[in-house]
Amino acid sequence: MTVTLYHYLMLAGVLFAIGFFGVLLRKNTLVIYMCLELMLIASTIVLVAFSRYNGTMDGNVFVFFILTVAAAEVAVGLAIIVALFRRRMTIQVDELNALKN
Amino acid sequence: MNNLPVDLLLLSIATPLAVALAIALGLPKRHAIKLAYVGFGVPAVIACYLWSQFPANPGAEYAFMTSYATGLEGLGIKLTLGLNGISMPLFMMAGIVGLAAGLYAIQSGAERLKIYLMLLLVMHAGLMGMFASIDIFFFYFFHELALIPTFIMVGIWGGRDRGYAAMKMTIYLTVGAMLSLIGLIAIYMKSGAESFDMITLRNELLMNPMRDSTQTTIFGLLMFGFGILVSLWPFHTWAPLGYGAAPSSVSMLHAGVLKKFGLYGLVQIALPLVPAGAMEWAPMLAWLALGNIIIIGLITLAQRDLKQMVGYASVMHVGYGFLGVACLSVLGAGGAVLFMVAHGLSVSLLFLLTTSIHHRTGTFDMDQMGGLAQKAPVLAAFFLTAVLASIGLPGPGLLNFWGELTIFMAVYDHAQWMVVPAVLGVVISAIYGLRAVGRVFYGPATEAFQCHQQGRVIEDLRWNERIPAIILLVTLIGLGIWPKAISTSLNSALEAIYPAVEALTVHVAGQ
Amino acid sequence: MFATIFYLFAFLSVGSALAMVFNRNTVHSAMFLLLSLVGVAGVFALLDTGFLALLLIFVYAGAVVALFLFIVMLLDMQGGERKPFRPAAIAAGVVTAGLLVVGLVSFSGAVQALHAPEAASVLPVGVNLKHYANQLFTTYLLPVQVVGFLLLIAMLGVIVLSKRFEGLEDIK
Amino acid sequence: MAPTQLAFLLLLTPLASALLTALFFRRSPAVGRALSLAAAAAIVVFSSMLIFATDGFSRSAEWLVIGPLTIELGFLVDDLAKLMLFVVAFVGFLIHVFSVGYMKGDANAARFFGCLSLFMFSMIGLTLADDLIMLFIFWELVGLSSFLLINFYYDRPAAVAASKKAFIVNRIGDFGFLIGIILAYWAFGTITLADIALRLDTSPELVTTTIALLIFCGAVGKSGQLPLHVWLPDAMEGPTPVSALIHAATMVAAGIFLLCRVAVIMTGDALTVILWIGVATALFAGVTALGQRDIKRILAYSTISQLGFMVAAFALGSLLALRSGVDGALAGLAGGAAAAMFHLTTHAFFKALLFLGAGSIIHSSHHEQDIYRLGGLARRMPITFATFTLGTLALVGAPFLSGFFSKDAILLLAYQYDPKVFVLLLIGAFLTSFYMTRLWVITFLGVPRTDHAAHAHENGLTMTIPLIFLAVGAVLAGYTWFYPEALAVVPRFAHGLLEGEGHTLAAVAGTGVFVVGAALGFLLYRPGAREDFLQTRMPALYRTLEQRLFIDALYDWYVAKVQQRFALLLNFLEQIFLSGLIIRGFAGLVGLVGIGARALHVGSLHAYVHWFLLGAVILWAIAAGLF
Amino acid sequence: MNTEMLQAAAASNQWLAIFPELMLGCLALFLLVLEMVLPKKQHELIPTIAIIGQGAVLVGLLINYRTAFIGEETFNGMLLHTSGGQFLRCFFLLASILVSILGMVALAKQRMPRIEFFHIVIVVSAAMMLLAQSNHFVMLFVALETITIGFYILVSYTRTNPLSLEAGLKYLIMGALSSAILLFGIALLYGVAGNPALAGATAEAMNFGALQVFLQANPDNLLAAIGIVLVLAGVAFKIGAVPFQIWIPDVYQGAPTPVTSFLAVASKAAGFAILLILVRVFGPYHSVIVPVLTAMAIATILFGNLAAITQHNVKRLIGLSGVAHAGYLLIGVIAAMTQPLAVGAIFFYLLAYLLGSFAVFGVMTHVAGPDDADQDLDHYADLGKTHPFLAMVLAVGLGSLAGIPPLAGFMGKLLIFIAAFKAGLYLLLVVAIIGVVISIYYYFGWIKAACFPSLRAPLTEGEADPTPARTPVGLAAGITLATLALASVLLGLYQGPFGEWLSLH
Repeated sequence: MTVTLYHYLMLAGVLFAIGFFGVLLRKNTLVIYMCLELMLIASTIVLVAFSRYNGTMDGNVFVFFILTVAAAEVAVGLAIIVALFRRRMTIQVDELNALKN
Repeated sequence: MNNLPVDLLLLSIATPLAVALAIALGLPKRHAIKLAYVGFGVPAVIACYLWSQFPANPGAEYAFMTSYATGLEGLGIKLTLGLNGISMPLFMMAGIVGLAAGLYAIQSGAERLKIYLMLLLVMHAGLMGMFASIDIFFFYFFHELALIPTFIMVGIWGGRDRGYAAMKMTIYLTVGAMLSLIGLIAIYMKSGAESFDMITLRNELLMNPMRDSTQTTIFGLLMFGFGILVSLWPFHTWAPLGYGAAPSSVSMLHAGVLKKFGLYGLVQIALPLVPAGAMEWAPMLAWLALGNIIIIGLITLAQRDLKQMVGYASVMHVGYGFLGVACLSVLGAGGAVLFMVAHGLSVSLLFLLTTSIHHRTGTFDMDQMGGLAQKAPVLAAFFLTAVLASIGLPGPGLLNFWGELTIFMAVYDHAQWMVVPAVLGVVISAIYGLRAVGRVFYGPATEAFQCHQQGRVIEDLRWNERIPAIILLVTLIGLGIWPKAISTSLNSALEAIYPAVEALTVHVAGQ
Repeated sequence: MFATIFYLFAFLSVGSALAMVFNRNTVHSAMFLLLSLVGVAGVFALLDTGFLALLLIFVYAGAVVALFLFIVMLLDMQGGERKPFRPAAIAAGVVTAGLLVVGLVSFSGAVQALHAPEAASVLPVGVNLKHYANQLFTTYLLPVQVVGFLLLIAMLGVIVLSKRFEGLEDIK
Repeated sequence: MAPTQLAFLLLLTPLASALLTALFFRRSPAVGRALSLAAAAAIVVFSSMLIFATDGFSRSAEWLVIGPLTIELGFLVDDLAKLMLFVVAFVGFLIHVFSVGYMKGDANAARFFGCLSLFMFSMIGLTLADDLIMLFIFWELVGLSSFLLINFYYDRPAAVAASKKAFIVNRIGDFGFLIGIILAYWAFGTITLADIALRLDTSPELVTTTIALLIFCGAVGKSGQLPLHVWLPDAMEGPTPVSALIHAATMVAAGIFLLCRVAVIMTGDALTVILWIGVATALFAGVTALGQRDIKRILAYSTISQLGFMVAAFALGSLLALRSGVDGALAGLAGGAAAAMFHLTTHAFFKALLFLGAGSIIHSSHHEQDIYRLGGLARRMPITFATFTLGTLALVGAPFLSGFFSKDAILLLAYQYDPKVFVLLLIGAFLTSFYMTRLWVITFLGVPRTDHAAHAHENGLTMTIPLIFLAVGAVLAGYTWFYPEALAVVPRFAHGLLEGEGHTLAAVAGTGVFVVGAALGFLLYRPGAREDFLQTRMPALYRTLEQRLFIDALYDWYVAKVQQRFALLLNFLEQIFLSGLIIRGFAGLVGLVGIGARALHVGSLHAYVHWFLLGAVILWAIAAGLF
Repeated sequence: MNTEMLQAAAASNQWLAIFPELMLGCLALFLLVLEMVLPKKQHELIPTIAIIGQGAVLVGLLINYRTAFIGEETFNGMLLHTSGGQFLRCFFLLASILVSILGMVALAKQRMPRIEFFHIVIVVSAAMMLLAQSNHFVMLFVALETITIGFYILVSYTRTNPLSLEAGLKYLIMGALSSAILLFGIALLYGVAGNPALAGATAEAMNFGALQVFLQANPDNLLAAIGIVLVLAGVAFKIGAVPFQIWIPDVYQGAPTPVTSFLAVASKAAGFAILLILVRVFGPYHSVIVPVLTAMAIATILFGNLAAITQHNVKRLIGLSGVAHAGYLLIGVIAAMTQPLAVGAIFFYLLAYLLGSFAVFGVMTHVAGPDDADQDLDHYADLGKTHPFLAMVLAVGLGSLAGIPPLAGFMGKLLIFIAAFKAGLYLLLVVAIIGVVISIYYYFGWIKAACFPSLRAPLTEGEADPTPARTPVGLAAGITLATLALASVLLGLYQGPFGEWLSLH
């Protein structure tokens, strides 16, 4: 039983799918946001795995950027969530539907 | 023939636009009105002057040709202006109707007159450009330029139901315009000439006509596109509604001139360029045109609202134009052009007078009118003349008569039996025309009208209403008495550019 | 041995991810996210990129998850989701899950069709930390600069969205 | 002056008068009257010059050329035109003079005279036309002026309705006329009459017959033949001089003129149809006249009846000529045209006289037109009485007056052609005599039945002089020596017919029915009777006659109940189905879809993420080749 | 890695090539410095300085429009300078200037800090400019994320308004999701293209040129196809193509109006900039991307137009109409795969769209009340009477968007149609025409609401006027709006130098 690229990619795929599923399932904005982070991480696995198996550096460097960007995104996102919570006293997505139709 | 000191054609388009711009930039009302006279007058003067300079036997040649690059030469688009025997009469008609409509608008005292005049001037520029364009792209372009102010003017200054009417009109016309635009682009694409220039296209297609199936598709697009624009039955319902709601000058320009776009397009572009396609569609077109003449004719009989009735009547009459086109011959097309000129003049006259009637009766409902002739005999005389002209009675409507006669001749040549329903339309239009005259002007005044009269003076047609009417009437009668003034060059042009059409017709007849 | 470690990390990350998704407590979810990230970091390490594994832990565990927890605490909503799942939502979830599984199967097929090289035959480039530096300061210099600006506007954004301003008393 | 110029001058003089009046002198009756009268006088002068000083000529110019269509308009002055011109100019002038008196004091007299000039213009143009199109143009213009004059009193609903009816019914006739012209053009390749005569053999017989009948449709409309006669009695709503000029002497006779003009294309079948229509009209109108009480209406039916005679005469003469093997081209003038035109001429004089006489009566009795409200006018209006009597005698065919000769010629032709027709026309002549006697007796004899009639008195000179002149014409127009040389061709030809076989019989029979009719009239209609004989004895019959055999009612029913309802139905269908169901329905459908699409934005993030999932799945499927 | 290589790599970092972007970055920083240095009272000046600075950069960019870098790769293949890229740089800069001007007007109604707004707008537009020239997935991703994060902030900028924050949250979640999808796609493509087991494998798998070569060599790799569609999905989110358009109305409504305009114009254009680059790269997989894009275009045109016709909130309306515009542009993108003419057509369309949109947004900014999210068609009642200038600009802008001659929008549509015709995309053409016809309804409905005399019953006493007070038109805004309207007209009448794009062969 050897571990090949296939396994890494499937792991990434499964995590990506779980993340996606979580986004669809959860109503708490914070958890949704966590799931999104998970999806990003799943993508990084793909990059790292390919980088390793293809012998090129680009994927790894890309991951570096992704982590940076994700951190910034989280900061901004959480700031928005906090501000929203302060105004609306909820972060449940099904209650955040003042904008519709 | 091209040694004019300035490019008058461009000037005739640019003057109204420039005046409109000046008004838009905030000219005071007093000056705006003075300038508007210039804006409407110059094109008319130019149109008449060019007409007087126009060669008698131009053949396929265009006179007064000029060309300007607008940046799309790469696509074969160039602002090329010029007039041939087909467009000259219409160009002149546009100038004259524009002048009349403009004069009428200036005196109308509409609310926010400046903006009204501005939009009308833009519309007028579009009309002049439409007939002066050799480039079919600009032909379309100018049409739309004229169309859009229509919508706004109907919406702002319109009468009953203006919102709905404006909307319906615009959507209908957009559908028509889009179909015809695609048709025109298709000609551009499929001709292989890679040019929108009508002359280039014609030369190219004369040598290498498109495949028959392509032609059929293109003509279908153009026919239905133009058909919607010209209110071909059953795509006409926007027209009476729109004209019923539109302010008078807009109805005049739209029904009189703008609407000729489609018929002109069929005569000038569709028939010569895609004759085989025309062959395929001609029977259908003829049937629909008969729908215009008979069905709309009868519907006109049922109208109580005077302006609606005039609107329906104008819809009915364009059926003759389509019928002429459907004959696929020099005769039919020539008749259609003659008829277009006549129809443009007479229908705009009718709309003008209808509004003048409205000013005096306060209603368009014919059941509430009556006996206006006693108060306004001159108006009655003008209206009667206009009605008689529009029903093609020789005399005031001699030009209409020539047009109709030529079309009937062509129709008989094309499909003998069809002449019967076609001519029947003449009877129908006489019925509703005279009925309207009778109801509005003759007989004793109705109670409603008497109520309306109380406390106000019903004056006769004022001079500033009279002058535009006279302009139209004199042109109409003059051309009617001496139709050769337009028919000679028209015939020469048609003979020169219709060989393909005629050959095809003869070929089929020979089978 | 290698495989066992891989599966350990893999199951750790997948299991924690599932736990994160299905746990109703937001704090627990955040913790499971952290756990899942640890698993991923392990996988990274197996892929000879220890640097990235460390970075992942630092950035995510040290910053992101901490931030999440901080916010959860701040907003005081450990209570999790109050409402039970509605049947429609469950049905949607099942369908969604089904679609995702189908997607995964398809993905698996596609990946299998790819003739992957053997790991042993390729030089592990990610091991050498110097490579990262070289790349970042030569080839990827411009993106690095851009990321700098990105961080700057993110910072400004957080300030704008959170700071108390004079005259903006409406933030409770 | 060249003949063409003269013709132009002749044509444009009345037009100028009309235009000047319309443009500048609408409000000054005096100027309008003077202008019009001057124009009428000028017409007499110019037409005399044209008739007497020039030979026949024709001149045409290209007017419109489009593709294969060439339309040439021009003048044709021949014997036919000259005779017609003579009638138009002289009768027209006399009626102008009469109008001066008749319209005195009417504020709108300028309009009246302007329209009269317009009519003269149109009629002259019609007379001089050398081709079908020009004929048609002026034909329509004549109709227009007729329309304008009928509704001269446009505040009266009846006048308005009558004018509309006249115009539309004429238009229906013209519908056929126009199609006929179109057919003729494609059959013969020309619309010029002279050229058509040369190219007769280019068209098959059936087509020629069709063309002939279609053109005859025009004549049916204008000359009030069955079934398009309904407008003519109603047209009496116009001022009486108009009735005299247009609806008795000239315009309605234009149909006959038209037939004579296109005589060359007549075929046997066409002529047979024309003959029977003429005969039927003659009889029908004669019968109907018996049920009328309005003096002008009686005269109008009389006119219709006489026009039926003329049409029949034309057909009979032409048929006879055809039977005797004369070539079609010559058949026209040889046979029917002469008889018809001769009767037209004499009729123009005596019928104009009768109408003016009626006008004189109406004018002096405060517009009383019901004969049963008149009476005893013989003594009060001696000149009118005398001239009217002469006119009546001429009309009924009393020997040695003009009507005698022209009617005799027609009877003779009928006798020669077919005894059946002869008998029917004799009945027609008898009816003429009968109803005219009724009219004469009731109106002039006895005592006045109303104050209006009692206060009647003779009119001024402007009205009586024309009566006298016309009476002279009515007496003498039957004699060939009456006509100047240039005009004598047609009368002489007609007199020539009288020399034919059976002329004694025809003359005797004609005189006989006149005597019988007059006697019967005197017997049944007593002077001073207050009620109509038929009305008291046979009310049902009288009512039928009064209602003009219900033909008008039938038309009214058709217009109101069939045509208008059909129009309303179509309008309804358009509003409901086309505008409503299809267009609005389609728009509504689009709007519904739009509302649906808009409703998809539920505001919930989950729903939106599902969209993304959906999109990703579809895209994935496309990538995997599932689509 | 030896030193020479590194030096070569360093040498390829030609900063001059991105001078405008650098200047924008400096300008952004300078604004922050000014905020600290200048006394509070003179903070009013900062937006003006921001606008003037951007204007100066734009002028410089236009002067050096035909730079020597065109056709060159710089920064080790991170960027590829093209003439199209040059246009888009100007385009984005122009857009950011206009957004800044609108921001000046709109933010005056809010008591929000303002300098940050301009700072972020400038940085985002610089990122867009880089994005339009990117030639490498890393560059693309970083620039894209800069833009996206900038927009997260901008959308929720008026944090006093919960709707703005809600819009920000929605944009945040959807944006992050699309980023994740995009990223997954990029990762797959990177992996496949770098796979040494495959023919044409490349070490520079993130580089577009190399990737294209690889794809050419392997035209039917399933994983690559999946990667491609995932990348397209990510881009589709940016341009708002169905089914990734669903967020648009909500976010547009909640965002402050200037930001909405930025989203509607620049963000969309950025998406198309990427898409134009990517369809070239993905060209060998046309059997995948053509159906994808075709289906998207059809659905986008129909959905956008249909959903808009009953819409009453003008911000949502213009969002949905923007969806439809994305559909028309997608037709151009598809045509661009075979017809070089289409690229020029897209550019022209974008320019016309910019002019028309900003004219409309400018008017919206003036008509909007303090609640930025609540902008109803009814608020436009009698605009023609009270503010004829605004009404005229609105009519021109909407007319141009609707594609009415003689306005620029018509020429844009015409060129797209011609390109589509040349490419034989008849089905799309039919759909586009249906879309245009439907769109007339709501565009003219808007004009109707603004210009036509309204039939509203007069207010009863004590009833509050539901129409918010309109902002008076300032000089700068007035000139801007007039210029936009005039440019829309002139560009429709005379294309002049822009016509050159259409002969890009």
